Amino acid sequence: MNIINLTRDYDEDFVHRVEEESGQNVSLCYQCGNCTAGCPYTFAYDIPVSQIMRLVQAGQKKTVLSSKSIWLCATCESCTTRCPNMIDVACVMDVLRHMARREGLAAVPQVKTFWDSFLDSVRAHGRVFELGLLINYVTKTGRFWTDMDLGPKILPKGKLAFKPHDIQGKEHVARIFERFERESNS
Amino acid sequence: MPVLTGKELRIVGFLCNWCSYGGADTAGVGRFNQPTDLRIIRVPCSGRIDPLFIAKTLINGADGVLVSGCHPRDCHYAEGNFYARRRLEVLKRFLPILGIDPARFDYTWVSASEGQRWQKVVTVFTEQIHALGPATRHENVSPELLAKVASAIQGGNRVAA
Amino acid sequence: MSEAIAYYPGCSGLGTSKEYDTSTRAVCAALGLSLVDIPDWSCCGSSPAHTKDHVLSAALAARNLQLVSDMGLKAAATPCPSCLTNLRTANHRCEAAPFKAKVDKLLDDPYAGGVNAVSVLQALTEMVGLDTVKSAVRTPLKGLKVACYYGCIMNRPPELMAFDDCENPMAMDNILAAMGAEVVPFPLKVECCGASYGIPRPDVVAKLSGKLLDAAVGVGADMVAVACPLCQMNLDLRQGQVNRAGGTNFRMPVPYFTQLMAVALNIADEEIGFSKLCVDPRPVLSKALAVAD
Amino acid sequence: MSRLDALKTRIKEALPGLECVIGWQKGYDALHNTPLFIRGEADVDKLEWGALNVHNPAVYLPSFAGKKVGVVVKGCDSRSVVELLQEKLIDRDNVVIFSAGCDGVVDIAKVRAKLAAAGLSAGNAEKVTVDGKTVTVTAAGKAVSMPLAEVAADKCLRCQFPNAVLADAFVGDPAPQVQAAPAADADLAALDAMSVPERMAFWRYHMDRCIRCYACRNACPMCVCRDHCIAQSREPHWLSQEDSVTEKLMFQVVHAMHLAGRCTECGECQRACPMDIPVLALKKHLNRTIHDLFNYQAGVDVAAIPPLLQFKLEEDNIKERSW
Amino acid sequence: MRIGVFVCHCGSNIEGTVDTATVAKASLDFPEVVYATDTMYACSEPGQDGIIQAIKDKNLTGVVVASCTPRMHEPTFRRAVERAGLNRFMFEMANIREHVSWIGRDREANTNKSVDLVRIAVEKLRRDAPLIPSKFSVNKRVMVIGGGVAGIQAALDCADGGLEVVLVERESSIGGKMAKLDKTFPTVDCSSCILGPKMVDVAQHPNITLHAYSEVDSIGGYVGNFQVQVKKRATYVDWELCTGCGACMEKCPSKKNPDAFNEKIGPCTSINIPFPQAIPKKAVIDPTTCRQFVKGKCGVCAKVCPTGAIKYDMTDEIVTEDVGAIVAATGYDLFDISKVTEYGGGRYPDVITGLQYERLLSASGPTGGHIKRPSDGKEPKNIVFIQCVGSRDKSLDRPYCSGFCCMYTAKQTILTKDHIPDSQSYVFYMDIRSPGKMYDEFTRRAMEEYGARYIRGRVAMVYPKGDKMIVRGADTLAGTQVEIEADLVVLAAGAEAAKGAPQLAEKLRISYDKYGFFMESHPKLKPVETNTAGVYLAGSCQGPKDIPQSVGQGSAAAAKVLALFSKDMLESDPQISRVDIKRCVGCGKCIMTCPFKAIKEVEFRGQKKAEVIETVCQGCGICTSTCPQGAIQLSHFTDNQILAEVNALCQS
Repeated sequence: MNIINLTRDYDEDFVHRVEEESGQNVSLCYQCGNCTAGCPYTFAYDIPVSQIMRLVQAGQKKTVLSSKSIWLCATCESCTTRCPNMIDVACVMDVLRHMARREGLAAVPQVKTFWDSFLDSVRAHGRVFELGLLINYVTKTGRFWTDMDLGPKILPKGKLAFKPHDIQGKEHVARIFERFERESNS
Repeated sequence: MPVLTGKELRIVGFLCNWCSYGGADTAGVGRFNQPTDLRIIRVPCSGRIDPLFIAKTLINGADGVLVSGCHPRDCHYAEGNFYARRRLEVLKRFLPILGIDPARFDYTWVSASEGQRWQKVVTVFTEQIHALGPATRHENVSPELLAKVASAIQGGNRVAA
Repeated sequence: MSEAIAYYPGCSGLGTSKEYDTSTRAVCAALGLSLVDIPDWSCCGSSPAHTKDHVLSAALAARNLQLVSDMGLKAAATPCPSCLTNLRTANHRCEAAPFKAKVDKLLDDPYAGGVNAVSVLQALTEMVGLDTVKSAVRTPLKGLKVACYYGCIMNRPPELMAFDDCENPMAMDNILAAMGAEVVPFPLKVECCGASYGIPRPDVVAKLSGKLLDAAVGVGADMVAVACPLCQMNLDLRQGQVNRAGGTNFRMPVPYFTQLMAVALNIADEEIGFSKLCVDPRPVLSKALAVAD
Repeated sequence: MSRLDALKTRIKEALPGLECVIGWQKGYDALHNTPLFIRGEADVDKLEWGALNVHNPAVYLPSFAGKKVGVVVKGCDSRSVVELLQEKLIDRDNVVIFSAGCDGVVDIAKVRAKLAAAGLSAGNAEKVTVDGKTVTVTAAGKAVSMPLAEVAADKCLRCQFPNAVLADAFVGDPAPQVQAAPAADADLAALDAMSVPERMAFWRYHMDRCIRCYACRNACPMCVCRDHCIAQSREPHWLSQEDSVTEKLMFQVVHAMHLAGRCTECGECQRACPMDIPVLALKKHLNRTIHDLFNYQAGVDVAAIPPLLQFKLEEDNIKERSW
Repeated sequence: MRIGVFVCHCGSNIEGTVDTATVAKASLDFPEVVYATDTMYACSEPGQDGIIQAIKDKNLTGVVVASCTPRMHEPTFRRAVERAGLNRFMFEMANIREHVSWIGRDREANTNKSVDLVRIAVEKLRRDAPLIPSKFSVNKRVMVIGGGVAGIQAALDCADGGLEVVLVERESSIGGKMAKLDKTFPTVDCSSCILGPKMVDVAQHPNITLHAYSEVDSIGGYVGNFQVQVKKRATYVDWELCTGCGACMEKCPSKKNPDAFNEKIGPCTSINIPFPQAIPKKAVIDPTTCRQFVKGKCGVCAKVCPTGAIKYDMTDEIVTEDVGAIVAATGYDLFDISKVTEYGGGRYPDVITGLQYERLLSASGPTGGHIKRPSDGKEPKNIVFIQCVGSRDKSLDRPYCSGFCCMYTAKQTILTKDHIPDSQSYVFYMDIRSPGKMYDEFTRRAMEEYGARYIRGRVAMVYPKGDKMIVRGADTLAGTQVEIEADLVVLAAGAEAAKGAPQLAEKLRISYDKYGFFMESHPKLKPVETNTAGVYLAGSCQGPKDIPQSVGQGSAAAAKVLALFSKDMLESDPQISRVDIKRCVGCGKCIMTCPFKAIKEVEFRGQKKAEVIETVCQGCGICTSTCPQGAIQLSHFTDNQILAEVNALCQS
């Protein structure tokens, strides 16, 4: 295990950024563990959410932003709902993902790819084109076996469209993304 | 030397002994930092505060007046703050007709246990007074404004009689 | 009887949750709740948007809220909890002027604000009411044991969603009970099913959804009624994956609560859309109803 | 029988049991009526009734405390009597109230202006007759007629109480209510239209003229402190003798606040002011506030408790600030 | 006047951020100040001696001390100036510690502000007048409100001290929460065995009058002379006749009512004596369930009662008790566990409170001392205890630590092992709070000797699966989620203020905090006094307390009452209102607004005037701000004094 030198490795700016972007006071956390106790994803996490909170308090930016956990949080709000100190933990997790993206980190790349594919689909059509999204995801990740088993189940139901439902205002939606990129780069 | 020029404004507080003065003490015991402008006059009960004290303080040039008593129903004397609430509300609504910004006066309730609330009240109120800036006294109305209003009056304002 | 409300079906309503959309429309029409389609609505951004950026997420949602405002309506109903969360979050965050200014910068025209978003479940509860629902029943769901599963974000966090109890919600239970069904107390009503990790992490979904199906069997449910397209997909379409991963043998029908309502209201089969589900609820349903007779 | 004759009859009947009856008589010139203290039957015939009875005779009542007196009042004056009774400053058993319907009284300043417009001086007024809605003033041999509505006191234009709210002897037919009273008081509207700093300048402008004669206070029927007014006492010592706008305005604030919930807007303070300072506006403003907050109007109900001498656990209209 | 100003350093408490020497020097410029100095600790013996010496040496006639809050040391300094021969009211304080040095670090601003505060104190002092207290007699009876262990102790100590005591208890028996406990920590001795004798002493003490099943209706008067109206609720049983034989309970046909004494986990009859050791041991009928009341016919108890004590037509009765002091000992209530929906308390029968568990453990409880879970009566093997339910939780508006739950949970794990040797207890905790003699050792024993498994973390949810309760929590030390299949879940529900506590506080005219706990006069130095003279506190009504602390406070409150009653006459505070008869116009506005009826109308030379009743006036000053001509002035807070302060601030 690594020894953390708290005098040297405490990243004050990181703590402030997390607090500012999430609007949460992380020092309210007294490590009761209720978030971890309720989190359905704890089994899949590399660092349980209460320890993520602890590491944020401790200013351990690198450990936090390179964790898998922040990509596996589904924002199910169990932690936020039950926190005795009314910290919006799910929002903190969201903000950590934002920061990881900015740092170019994605410890569970296929999750990020799936989300990106989803947003690409929205950007292109104004709405999600479900089949297109899946194909895009498979192409990007090379995980061609994804949900192969489900094809025979769902295709006969006639629910999945083979063509996107483009909306008239899709240009507006695309402009939202363009402006967002411009704002984030400026 | 009293008001630190450029730093402080003259803010006068009237606090009841049992709740709010105690609340300010609690804030002190808790070392809850506050702006230094406020000067507190201790009275036994908010019901002792004749609204004319506040009017006089403001007319005589204070920049702000803050009154605080026990929460309604918690008055040490059972009813003082109920009378105070009516009288202070009437005064607050009276001030603007005299040419005094009603935001220069506020009244609230802080209990002896509410040190943090007191800190907040003082901080918010002091910031509010600083946002308004130093008060003008009737004596010191600018000649331009006086001339403007005087000519409006002489020009047939009915109130001039 | 009740005023009109804008209707936001959500992207899946055009695809994987078509039957949720058709049954919702049919049920609301039967109960006199007038749903008005939002012209040219776009995707709310769902989870992928908020995991990327909160302003982007709010802008994608706000475009739709503004469309509702343009219709002259004050509220929109959506069947999908994920859409609901995004629309409500956008509204909530836009109450802070600096945040709203950032959102407006991304939009063609600034969002006027003040459009409320509610779930179809909430609209049925508050705008139609249990009494009306009860009196409209034609075929009571007598003898049918249903576990009501609300999903993780329908009621959470309570400060934002402001509807029903966040730990033990009852709105769906009450409606299906009014329809004559026997609702069984389901302890994992708000536990997460695995959400959108079906594609990138099917193992996670298999474990979480497996737990839910196990609990539903444990409380003796004939079927699990759901209110979320993603939950439905994980529990129904992926039930095979769950069984394979956990060595189980679930065959649990997972209809939308609106489909069950539609049955009770004698709505036409094509609008109910049971055929679009993987585990067909009809055998269990007819058996239960027959026994009850 | 005219209202005046009817009043005289009733007063004559009651006079034997009374120390005095307060009313009005012809004054030092034709335009002014002045207070009359009827002590014997001979005095009764001096009584006047009509548009020149501008004074509020209620102001004299507390000085007769303990003695049984009569008072002749207009509708507005009667509210002062009610207020004095309510505050137990006079005893109901010791006061007999005579009244008749009132069609309004004149504002001498307005009459003066009308005469001036006709090239006449009010000082030369020889005769005044009021006939229904018309006032005719003869000055320097020339008669000038003017509609009462144009020279009536402002308060009469908005009068809610042309008939006494409380009377032992009300004679004649009641006077009609004022039709279509202006919604807002013009004095208040003018002040309302000003910015807060402009109002400060307004009072600075007016209070500069104050000579601290306290005529406003002395004319006020509700200023019952009399010799003990805190404006002039040392114990307590609220005001200094300094001739500053601050001190002069402070007195007006004292006066107004002491009248909060008690003032009936008889207007005597302003009428009495030799410097034409619009001091009534402060009281009107407070009355409006009291009405907004407590839905209360002074001088209409002897049994009411003034709003600042009572409270409710939950106030209906006070919304306290949250911090 | 010759005024001396003493500016206190308070060690570094004031001097650290206020230049006291400068403050003293500046004070010399104020009118009538002839002497000013700074001093290390004004309140210390040398500090007080310095003030006394200066009064004598400089012929001072008034003193200002600038130091801490007057709420702390005003009485101290008043006594000091009195020792030097001045009237104690020729003294003022400037609060430059709590209101200056402790709330900001800016030395220049603080020094400057301190000068201002001394200035207004001097201006006020210049208008002070000597005041002489008057004396009044004391009614040496005391009322204790609440018959839990704190109230019992206070009542017994007062009674043993020779005072007449009136003990008022809301329930039909005294004993409070302690009577419901099976054993007590850390000694594990039987609760009713140690409380029982004290309860009997109360019943038998010749000096104690007990009003059980009674509540305080209203309180008038003041220290030394309170009048308390006590409402004796209708019991429908004549207690003069009732022998407590229990024949009525045996025959009562309505047997399935939730038993309040057993925390509703067992049934009781409509006519009931709550427990065998009840004091008084008298029956009470619950009219909401009794068939005679609900259905209008039954009358079984009346038939079987051997003494004919049943009185269905009984009504509430008000008795008036005159007392000189009051001890409030109204205890606490438990946090409502059903508010924590995720634990299922109230929904799942096998999720219970710690106090309910005590009843399961108790031999006099509904299961006769055998631990049987409520749902199916089975003996549980795996028992999960969850700590901090309704404590240390901001989201539930209960941010405070209830203090005793850690200890009673440890005790319950030990008792569980004693009752069911093959059981396993699990305790979810956040921190173990066990400061107290033998307390921490006790919690260690629970783990080391009794094998209780302590898990550091909260529980997120409890839900049924089959006949088990699944408890899902976190082990934060291991950094994992954990699940336990429990047979019974015991929630350590936190303490909250007793129901009705704020309403009682209003009747007593004492303060209470935002949670409803009564406020002591000083958190450290006056823990059982209140800001209302003659009213004292004991036990958990002031904040959560365990048994030894409650008993200690009961004794402390009794000592305070005995000290108060050691004098035959009390001095009234002379800071009361006085009427200037020349200025009074007899309008009676002061009489109308006085909350204490302390002003009466008198005739003076044929004129109506107001007159203050000295011993009744409490010194609030509402009359002073009501009187338009300023004819009634509150001594020590006169218009002129406050105006002088205002003027000093506005002109400086």
